[in-house]
Amino acid sequence: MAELHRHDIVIVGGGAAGLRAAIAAVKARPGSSVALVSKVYPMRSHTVSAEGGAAAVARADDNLEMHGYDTVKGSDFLGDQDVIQAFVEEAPRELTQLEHWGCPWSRNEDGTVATRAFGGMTTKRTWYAADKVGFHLLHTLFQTSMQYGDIVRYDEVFVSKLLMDGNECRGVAGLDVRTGEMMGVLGRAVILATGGAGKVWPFTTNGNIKTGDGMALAYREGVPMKDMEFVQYHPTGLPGTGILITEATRGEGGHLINSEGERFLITRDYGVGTKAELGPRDMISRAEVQEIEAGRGIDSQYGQHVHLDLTHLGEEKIMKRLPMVRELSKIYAGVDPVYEPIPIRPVVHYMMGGVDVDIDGFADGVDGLLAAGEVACVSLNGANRLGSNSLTECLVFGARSGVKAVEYAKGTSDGDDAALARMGEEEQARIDALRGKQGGGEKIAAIRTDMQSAMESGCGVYREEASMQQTVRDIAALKQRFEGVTLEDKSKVFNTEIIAYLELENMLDVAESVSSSAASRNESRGAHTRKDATARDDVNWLHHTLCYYDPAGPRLDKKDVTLGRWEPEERKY
Amino acid sequence: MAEMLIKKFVVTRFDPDQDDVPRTETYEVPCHPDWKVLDGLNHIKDEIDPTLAHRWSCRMAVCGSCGMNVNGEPTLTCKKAVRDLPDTIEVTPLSNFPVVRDLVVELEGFMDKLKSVKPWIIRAKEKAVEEGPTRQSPEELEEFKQFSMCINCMLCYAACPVVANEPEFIGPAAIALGHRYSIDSRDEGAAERNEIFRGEGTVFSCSYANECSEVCPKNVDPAAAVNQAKFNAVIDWATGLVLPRGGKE
Amino acid sequence: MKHLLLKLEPFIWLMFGQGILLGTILLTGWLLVVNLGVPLGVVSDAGLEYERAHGLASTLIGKLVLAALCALPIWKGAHHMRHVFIDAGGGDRDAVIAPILYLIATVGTVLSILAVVRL
Amino acid sequence: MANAHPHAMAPAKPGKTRTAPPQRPPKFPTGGRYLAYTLFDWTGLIYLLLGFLVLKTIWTLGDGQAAWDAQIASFSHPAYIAFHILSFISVVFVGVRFFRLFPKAQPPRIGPAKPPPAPVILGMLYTVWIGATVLFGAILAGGIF
Ligand SMILES: Cc1cc2nc3c(=O)[nH]c(=O)nc-3n(C[C@H](O)[C@H](O)[C@H](O)COP(=O)(O)OP(=O)(O)OC[C@H]3O[C@@H](n4cnc5c(N)ncnc54)[C@H](O)[C@@H]3O)c2cc1C
Ligand code: SF4
Ligand code: F3S
Ligand code: FES
Repeated sequence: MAELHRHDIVIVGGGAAGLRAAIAAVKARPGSSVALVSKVYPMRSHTVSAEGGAAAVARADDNLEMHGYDTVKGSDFLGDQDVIQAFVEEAPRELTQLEHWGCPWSRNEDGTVATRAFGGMTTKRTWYAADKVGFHLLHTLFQTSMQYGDIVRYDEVFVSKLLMDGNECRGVAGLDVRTGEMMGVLGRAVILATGGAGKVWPFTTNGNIKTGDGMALAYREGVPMKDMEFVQYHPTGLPGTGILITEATRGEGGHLINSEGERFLITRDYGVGTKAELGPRDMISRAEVQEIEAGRGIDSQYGQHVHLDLTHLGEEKIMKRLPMVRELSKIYAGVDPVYEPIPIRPVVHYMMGGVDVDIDGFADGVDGLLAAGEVACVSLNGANRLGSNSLTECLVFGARSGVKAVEYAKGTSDGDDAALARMGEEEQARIDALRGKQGGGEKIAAIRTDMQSAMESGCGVYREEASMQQTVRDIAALKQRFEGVTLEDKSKVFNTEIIAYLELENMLDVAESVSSSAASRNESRGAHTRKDATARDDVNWLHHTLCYYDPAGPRLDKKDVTLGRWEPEERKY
Repeated sequence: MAEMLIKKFVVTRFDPDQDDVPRTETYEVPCHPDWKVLDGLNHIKDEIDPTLAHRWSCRMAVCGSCGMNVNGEPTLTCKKAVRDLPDTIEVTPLSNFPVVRDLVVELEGFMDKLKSVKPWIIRAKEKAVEEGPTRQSPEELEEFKQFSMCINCMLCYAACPVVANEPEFIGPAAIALGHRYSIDSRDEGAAERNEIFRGEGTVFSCSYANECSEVCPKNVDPAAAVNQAKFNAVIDWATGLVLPRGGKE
Repeated sequence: MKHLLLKLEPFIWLMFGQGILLGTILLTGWLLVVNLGVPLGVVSDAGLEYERAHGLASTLIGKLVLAALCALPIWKGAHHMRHVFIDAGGGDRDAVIAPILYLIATVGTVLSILAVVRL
Repeated sequence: MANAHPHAMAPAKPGKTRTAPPQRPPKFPTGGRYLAYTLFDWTGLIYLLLGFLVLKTIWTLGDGQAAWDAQIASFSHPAYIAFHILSFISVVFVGVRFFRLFPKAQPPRIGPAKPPPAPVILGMLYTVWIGATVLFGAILAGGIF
């Protein structure tokens, strides 16, 4: 191993969660040395693509209780209520902090921060910066982080292994993409903030880098994955590319229309009641699929879709509030939403599940390991996330884990350097063996495509026993085929083929945990909707799913949901 | 399925382990008419030649990773449709940057420059969260908003003739981002940044070629930012002559 | 030298900018009448008759306008020639070329002032 | 394709692997939009010469009638005519190009004052340009004063 770098804590990921953690850490304990390792330059992280907004109580007609209840109900009562309580309390502070750091939040005439309506939220509580919220948030955080000399960045370093000292995580092995060399980035605590895993599916809003690396890293070290079966389908993605048209379009008054020109959320009963387009994502996605299955979809070269109509909003409002939606529709769908409806269909968007962590971000079963952001499952989102809660989640729990990590680091030891270095050497050897690896001629792209279609057929909007079991078997078979991959790129410098290989390896592990978790849950709840078990079953299934790694195949377990002031009730809007 | 377009991709290849200098490689790519240039490159990587190295992620023109020269023009490859290009599509790494490999360029120089303009809110005393959000009118927001739209895609650097010849030049995007904070009503660091802008590779190196703004995919208009900063510096200098001290805002 | 140049940049830009702005505005009329209209016989040369010209030029406003008419374009020219050299790859020699060009411009300015003072 | 400066956009710390040298923009200096920029720079030469020529003309005004008349007469020489036509084209080109770029170089605020919106500035510039040309031309041609 070429180099060992020692820090107090190591953060993997430079998205909203990772950057917020880094800043929180150096502010909580000035002088702490914080490593920020990211496989892309931080400003490329997929947080950049978030469009619609971030939720926190700001208006006089709103209160924490309402935000809490909306979130609990949105989660189909699978969210942990202590976590939700903490979240709604911290949320306004975090967004205010971002404001002080220069985030260009959109404003009301009186100079206060403007808020908009979002699906599943009772009132306007989503802060926004036009429709480029993630972009502004990420760049504000990144630029703000540049002033702290104690944050040491390792850009374009791909973390391929957690370095363990017994049961304690004491650093990471990172492949410097530029040089092809392994480096050991050591710290007394490690925070995973690697984001989601949308790329496990063929049709997703997620970018190329969202391959579930952090989930797989923790999974392989024995940390359980929690609630992996809950995968959010966003109701408004562009057919073909999967590029997201933000929910803010509906928040600003957009309508969903079928081939008969009907506003089907109003004319038919899909459970969203008077909320109509402002219903939660899981329900609207299901409504769209049902419309299409009932023959009221619109044909296109990319299959059937429905329409999102913004034409009644007018050019001025669209340009002011939704400029990016207009830009994206024009470039990627060839329609101008000022004059024409936008073709849309449900698209894989967000992982409710992830690394099982407690309210402070500490992972279950491994010491010194934390996780925050989309990679983690603190059980804020339960079975269905409400739009705009996730950016705030990254900030709230990112900051919290940053503070907790430096505190933890103070009270613990560096670990056994020699052992860590040895582990790094082994990882270096593994990577070195991959360059130009001879195999059975299997191609990365082919296995990836097969994995994606297996996941789409078994873990889509609607699920069934047989197809889920088939997907479980398919993924196991793909893991076999993966052994036979042949690699051609022998260069050490910027070898993206090896990165693609490592990412596929991670995605297969994520796919495994998603499909087996899904196959185990015999009810319909939130985003997990079974055609063969349509009801929610609070007697047997009001609990989290845990999925443990085992070379012989995943092992499943259950964990209690923390209830509190809100008792489960029928979820109707 | 729509009719495929057969395009010839002429791509720069450079592997420092093997090549002394960059070379080109030509690929025949059957393109779906809706494809962007990036889809073509991904097709090459997945199906024809997995050794090709290029950066990309969001494929929706917002992460800023996929900038390259396409037929000589700095372009976001995820935004440029193959349909709008001739049969031969020449893809080269961004000009004015050292080339790491194939289509991947060295960004560390930019990261240094960005940091040097202090792109963060500077205040004499940091505001406490308890004080709540600052008030900022929509008009105040509008003044700097455009310059905060930069996705760091580096197209402007690839187009600017001064960047090509003056290594110290801080360049359009970094100056735009520094200026963006200076004119934000919440910031008090304008004087500090003006000092930086007067250092080496200053706003005065810019010869107002305006190429940066021509190629900017996000309409940031960095040329405006650079020249506003220049204007401010001239005013600063002139008021400094009249009122030798305290003339600065 | 480099340091001095940096300190002078705002001044140089002021002169350069005015060279484009005022220079262009003034040169247009001058060129049209003095250098093209009269020589081509399109405009009568009565206005350029010595006594009249000298009289007008000797007023304070006349002196200021004429001095600006010579000096500002020279600054614009000097600065742009500096960029011509830089663009041709001479960035490394800028520390030599720029002072020479600005020296020329300074001399031009001094002469311009002299020219109107002695009217 | 010509190389750019070898250190263009190079990091402060040397890169970790060998890089290929930066290239200049492929269309620079005369392809595409660069042609206008390059010509704009080269008008510097014209302005420089023109500035000194005007200087010389004014100087002769101080030297007396004979010198002045000779100077004015010399402008009929075809070489001068050609140069002055070129100069006129340059001056118009510089004006059009620069005035287009000028408004956006105004900061959103200059001290407490806000500059007028871009189209207004542009309109003002052209009004001044045309107005001044007419006025100055009329004076020179003996139309007024
Ligand atoms: C199109 C889109 C729109 C969205 N809109 C909204 C919205 O309006 N409101 C809302 O609340 N939420 C929204 N979301 C969800 C939200 O944006 C994400 O959940 C959130 O940004 C995730 O942030 P993160 O910090 O966890 O991860 P990311 O931003 O994905 O960052 C992951 C980081 O980890 C690094 N990394 C990953 N793997 C490795 C590795 N192996 N080694 C080293 N580094 C690694 C990456 O380089 C990156 O820096 C949206 C999501 C998408 C896709
Ligand atoms: S200013 Fe425009 S071209 Fe330059 S980096 Fe920013 S977005 Fe890209
Ligand atoms: S292209 Fe370059 S010269 Fe100035 S106006 Fe833009 S920075
Ligand atoms: S891939 Fe993100 S900008 Fe093109």
